[in-house]
Amino acid sequence: MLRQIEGSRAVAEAVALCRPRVVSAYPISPQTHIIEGVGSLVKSGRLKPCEFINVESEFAAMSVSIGAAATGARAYTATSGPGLLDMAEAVFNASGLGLPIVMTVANRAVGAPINIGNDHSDAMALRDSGWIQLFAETNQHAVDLHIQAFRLAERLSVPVMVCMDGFILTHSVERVEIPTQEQVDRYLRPFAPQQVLDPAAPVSIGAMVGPEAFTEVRYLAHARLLEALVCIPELAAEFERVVGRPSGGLVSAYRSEDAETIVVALGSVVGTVKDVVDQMREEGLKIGVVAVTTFRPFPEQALGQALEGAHRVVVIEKAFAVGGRGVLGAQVDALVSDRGTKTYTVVAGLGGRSIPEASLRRVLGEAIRGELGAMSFLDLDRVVVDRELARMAEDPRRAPSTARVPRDVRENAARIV
Amino acid sequence: MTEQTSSYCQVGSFAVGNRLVDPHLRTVQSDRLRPNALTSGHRACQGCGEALGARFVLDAAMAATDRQLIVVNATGCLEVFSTPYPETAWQVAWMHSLFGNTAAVATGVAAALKVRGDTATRVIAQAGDGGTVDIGFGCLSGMFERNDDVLFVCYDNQAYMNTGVQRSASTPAAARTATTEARGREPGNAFGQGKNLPALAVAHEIPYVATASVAYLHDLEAKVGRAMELHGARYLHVLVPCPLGWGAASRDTIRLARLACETGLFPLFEAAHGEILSATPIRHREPVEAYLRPQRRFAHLFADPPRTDDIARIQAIADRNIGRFDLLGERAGKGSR
Amino acid sequence: MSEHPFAITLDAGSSRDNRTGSWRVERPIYVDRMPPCNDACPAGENIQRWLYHAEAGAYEAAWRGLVEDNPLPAICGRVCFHPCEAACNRGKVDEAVGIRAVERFLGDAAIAHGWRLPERAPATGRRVLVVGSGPSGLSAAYHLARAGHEVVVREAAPRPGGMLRYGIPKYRLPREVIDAEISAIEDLGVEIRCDAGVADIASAMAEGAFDAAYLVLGAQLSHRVQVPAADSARLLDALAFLAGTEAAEPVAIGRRVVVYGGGDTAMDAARSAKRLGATDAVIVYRRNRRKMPAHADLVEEALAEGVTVRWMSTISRVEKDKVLVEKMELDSAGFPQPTGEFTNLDADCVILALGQDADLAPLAALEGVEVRDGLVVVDAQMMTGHSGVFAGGDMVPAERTVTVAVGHGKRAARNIDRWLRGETGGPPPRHELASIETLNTWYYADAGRTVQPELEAQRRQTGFEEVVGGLDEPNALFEARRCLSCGNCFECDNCYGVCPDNAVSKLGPGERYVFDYDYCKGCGICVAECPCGAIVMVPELI
Amino acid sequence: MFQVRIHGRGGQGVVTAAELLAVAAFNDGRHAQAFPSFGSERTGAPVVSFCRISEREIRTRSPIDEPDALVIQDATLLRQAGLFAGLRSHGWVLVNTTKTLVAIGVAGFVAELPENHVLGLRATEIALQHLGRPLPNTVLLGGFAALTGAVSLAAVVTAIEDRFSGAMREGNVAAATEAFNLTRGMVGTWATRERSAVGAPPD
Repeated sequence: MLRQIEGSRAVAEAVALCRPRVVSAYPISPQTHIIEGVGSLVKSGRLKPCEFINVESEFAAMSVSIGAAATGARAYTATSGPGLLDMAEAVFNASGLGLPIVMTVANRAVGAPINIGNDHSDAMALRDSGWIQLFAETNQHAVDLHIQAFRLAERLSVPVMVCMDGFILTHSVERVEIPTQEQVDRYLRPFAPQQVLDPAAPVSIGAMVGPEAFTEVRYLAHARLLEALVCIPELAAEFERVVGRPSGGLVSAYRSEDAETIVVALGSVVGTVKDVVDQMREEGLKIGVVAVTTFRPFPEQALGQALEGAHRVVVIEKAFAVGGRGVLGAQVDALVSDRGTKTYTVVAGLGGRSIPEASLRRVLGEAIRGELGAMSFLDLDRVVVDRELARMAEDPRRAPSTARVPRDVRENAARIV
Repeated sequence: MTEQTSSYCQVGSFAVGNRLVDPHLRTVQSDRLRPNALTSGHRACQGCGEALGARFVLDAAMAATDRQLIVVNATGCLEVFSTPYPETAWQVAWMHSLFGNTAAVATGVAAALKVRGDTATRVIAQAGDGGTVDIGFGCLSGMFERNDDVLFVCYDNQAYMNTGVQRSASTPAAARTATTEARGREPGNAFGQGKNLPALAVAHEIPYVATASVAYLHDLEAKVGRAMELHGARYLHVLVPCPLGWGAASRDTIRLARLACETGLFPLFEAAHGEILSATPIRHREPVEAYLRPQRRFAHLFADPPRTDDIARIQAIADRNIGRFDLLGERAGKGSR
Repeated sequence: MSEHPFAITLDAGSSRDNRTGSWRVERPIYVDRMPPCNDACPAGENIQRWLYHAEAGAYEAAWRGLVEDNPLPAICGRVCFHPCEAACNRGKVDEAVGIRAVERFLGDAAIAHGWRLPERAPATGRRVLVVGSGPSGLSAAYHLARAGHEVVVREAAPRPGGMLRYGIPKYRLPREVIDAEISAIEDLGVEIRCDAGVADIASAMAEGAFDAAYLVLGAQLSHRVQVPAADSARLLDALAFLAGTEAAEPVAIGRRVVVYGGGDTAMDAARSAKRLGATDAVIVYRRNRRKMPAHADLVEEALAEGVTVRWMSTISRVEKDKVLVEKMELDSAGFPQPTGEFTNLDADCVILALGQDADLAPLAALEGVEVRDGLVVVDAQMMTGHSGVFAGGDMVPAERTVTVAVGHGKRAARNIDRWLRGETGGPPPRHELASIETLNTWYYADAGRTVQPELEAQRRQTGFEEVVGGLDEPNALFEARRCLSCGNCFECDNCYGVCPDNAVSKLGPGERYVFDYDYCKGCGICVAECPCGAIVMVPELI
Repeated sequence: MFQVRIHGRGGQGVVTAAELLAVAAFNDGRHAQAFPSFGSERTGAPVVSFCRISEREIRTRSPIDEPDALVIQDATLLRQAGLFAGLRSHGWVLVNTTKTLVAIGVAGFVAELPENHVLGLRATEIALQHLGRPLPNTVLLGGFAALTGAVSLAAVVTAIEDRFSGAMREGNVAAATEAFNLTRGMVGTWATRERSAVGAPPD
């Protein structure tokens, strides 16, 4: 059914269609509307049977999901930013135990300073947690990805994180086609766990594994995640057959076939970039965009193919490795640099900072003209930064031993911007 | 000659079993076919109180539930010594997730059972004192507050034994640990308020709270049995001496557990919905010194010169418990034997 | 191979592949220690073992265990001075187990139910003469008969029983009890000839073609003590007096009776005198109560019946109706010394109870028999210096009690049997004692000793009715269950329950337990928590 | 693409207004995208919400810096600096007020916009009349429909009907309808007036 609906609410509806049996809920902006929505559907009786549990922390939320999934129940929860980090230990645990939990991450910045706005620092912090990470471009995409996520998780016995930009998607009211229960039921069968706590056939789940087998366990987890690179396109194709809409997959390309310049990005910014691409195409520039839908496992082959022929790749990232480089950018660079493709990382949209089309056009123009640094920060307020760097340099508490360091920092900052 | 039964029997109430006691009055542990939820081959230290406590509790729970039981275990000694790949000592459906999330995982298990209408299978969460009173307390308190259908069992050996005997919030005053060394002006653990988890559990007004000891098996099994008759959040706090951490002979595990109770330092009681129901009276009262002296973690109290002031303070703690719980039956009047 | 995810999920109970027994440097082993009751029993009864049956209400089995060693439980259950109870570890916990009372209960039950003593072994064709039908003779005759030997008991008195019948008053030992247990022995095929004293052992053996003899002639000659007495003074010998109470016409003793002596016989005499109408029965004894040789419970009962005692006193002279008593005092060595202080005591009659001697005349013709201090010397096998002639009871150096006599009879019988079979060597070595330190007494439920009913005081003044009653069944069962089973497993399941490694297997009722050394880590908790001290740690062999 | 910025105070249903506008546009068969200002403002604080309406799929997530229309739910917000920032030269402004635009001091700014693109509407009064509560958002939506023609009244009514139930539904529908009619009347009237005559209609 086509509806004009808030993203969070749409995701709640989609999750409910997937018939989760245990949902744990802990409020955190900007995720809260999702679990409110699921809770409402449980309370109203539309989603049943379902145990909706108001827990005391995100750590507990993931832990409840772990217990439920290990007992054979389809389990779901949602979180954002600091919440994801609060549950980090349990996030690793869920994947280590091979429990097919689905979690929405309404992406949010991670402080300090505390900030409830959107960026991808949360998901990036846990990119190596062993979960599949899918990034939604639109709310329609988010709905579709959630339905596919349950299927994918249970097929591989791996947990799946569906990342959607906090506020930008979660709080946007826009057009979403919500599949019917019949469609979802056809696509997603009842959960048949690969391992389960059963008094009739007792096993011990969660053994301690020492150095003699830990590498093997890790290797097998890696292999299972790589299997997802095969599964995801298959399940997306099946989804299209059942629901009648192409959605999901590993990467999604837009006007990139003949593009000399290709933008690579995660999540909702891709929509803005598409508009910018259209504008620049009208100006005669050969530019396209590739959205990375599946970030973990990293779709090296699919992305590599999508970027073939590009002279330059500009990675728009809503997170970066502080003191290092862009997370996605580094991976893209590793993928294409040996083809002679130049890569640029543009850090943008941190902590809810808007990504105006004009700024994107400007930075892409700089890239095309070869004026862009390898790593830059979109709309960085240079005045503020320079003033602060200068103050640091003159700070007598720092001066004696680090007199050079502030200058280095300043030079470095100047180079990367 | 007609045989008559005598309710009195040598050791009927205190030893594990006795051929003279009616079978239904014998402990689960005395049963030749007991479940052995934790079986042989585990890697616990010689004389491990926690291994004993876990088998006592889970066997009793399995007996009470017709073996329809799922157990969630926190990280800690119990987990490490029972499930080192490739072998597990558990013969019950068992799961380990993390150190601090045991209660929440158990909540998830209980929810999964409830949602599929499985009312027969019951859930136990178990942890050491660290996984209960410290890192696990947030999740535990949440589980209590929601009244989730889980029995949480704390096997309290009064320190972080798995990591090499560091202080926990359950470590008693004056006890030496790796992080409360027996040196300086106040050797050993500080005399603080301690974190009285049973009392905190009572404050949650959950359906059932009890303390138990590996030295009082009948009492322990009865408490597990009562806990399993009830639904909702329940809490059992079991004292399990650790020969390693306490610096005691491996053979003295049960003796020390007994002395902890007989001195009044570890009162055995039951509570329901926020009210203390009863306490197990002390049979043969002992001074705290009898309990402290065999443990090297308290050796500095008996050095030359002895720290009589500290011993007196510990005695005062015991006396306070005895008064608070009427452990000598002075208020209730002595029960008939 | 597991079907579950590799290394994450493991198959239940797979740890049994890990044999933790290799951690062990010491191993527990089950032992049977000597319970102090058994150790102290002069009759060598396996008290703990028969109590074990009694605890379960298996009274006949308990009685059968009892008569393995002692065919006179109803008798000993009344008159034994129960050194077992003095030794009983429970005495250090609360009060000793009332072993004698349970023994009596079992003995009486056997009489009431007509339980028969065990069958004899096939006949050996050997003949043994037993001289004397007191407790020792009866005991020996019983054990010898069970071993298959032909036994003839010769008794000088008109009825069998010796001192049981002629030395112990009826109120302590009813005669029907004596008769019942003797006839049970006779039923086994033992021939008891009464009024058949033996004047010369050697010729009696030769005449009867006996292969061996057990002499238990007793000590029936009153000890001769010089007490100055007027001609008119009325002096009686205690043994004769007690024997006389069996007669239809008891001897006249008057109203004021003084008994001189401090042994059990003195007590019996004084109490019998009371029953025969004496208003005053005064015991004169030269030392204090603590030093008195009479057994404490007899003293208690005597005092309870109104018998009075002049402690630290000797009789200097006996007149027609009074005695002159001198006050004594103990010297630094604890011996009584005269003080020169005298008082008079009214007395119609004085009964002398100053001990008895053995009449060894029948042994005179036996070569090699050594006599020392008026007693026959025997070796460790109870054999006299004359080969094949054994002796016991009051005529050999030992404590003169019924139970000691019974024990002599058993030991002698077993040694005679061994001698007849040409076997050498003694009994197996005794187990280590189960001292209180080896027990974990915390486990035993608190339970005070049951009290046997006693005849009311009035009726104890007027007749020879039995004073102390037996326990009823519930009380006997209760008392039996007070046994700590020192040093012997009683299947309390503690070792099975307290093992952190499940390394104890329970074999089922009566079968006890075995250690599973594949998994036992040697922590020793089973040893520490065994209530009865039936497990010990021993070093692992290298 | 028609872009709207709605100003109000926390608790006045500013976000709901944008959502209802988007739903109404959807009901008219258009694409729409409503989103709030992403902050953690509390009750009473000035808040902003946005709505895009388009004939084609809306892909951009960039901020609305140059709105085509402003809805000002509380005239006291007019004191706020930058309230009219980025408003396009052909833009519309709908203000909740009982006073004249002159009285509330925006006459000068309004003069630069096309005729009949600025309107003061006594939305709170109408809301009180129909709902008994001072919630001006649906009233202003009705006015907005009449003022700009960006959405139809029918679509607004349907959006309201989907959102509310019971008395609130009827009240909001009635309030929005009254505002629509009132506005249409005024816009129609003003279309023939002098620019200086722009103001609140006479009672």
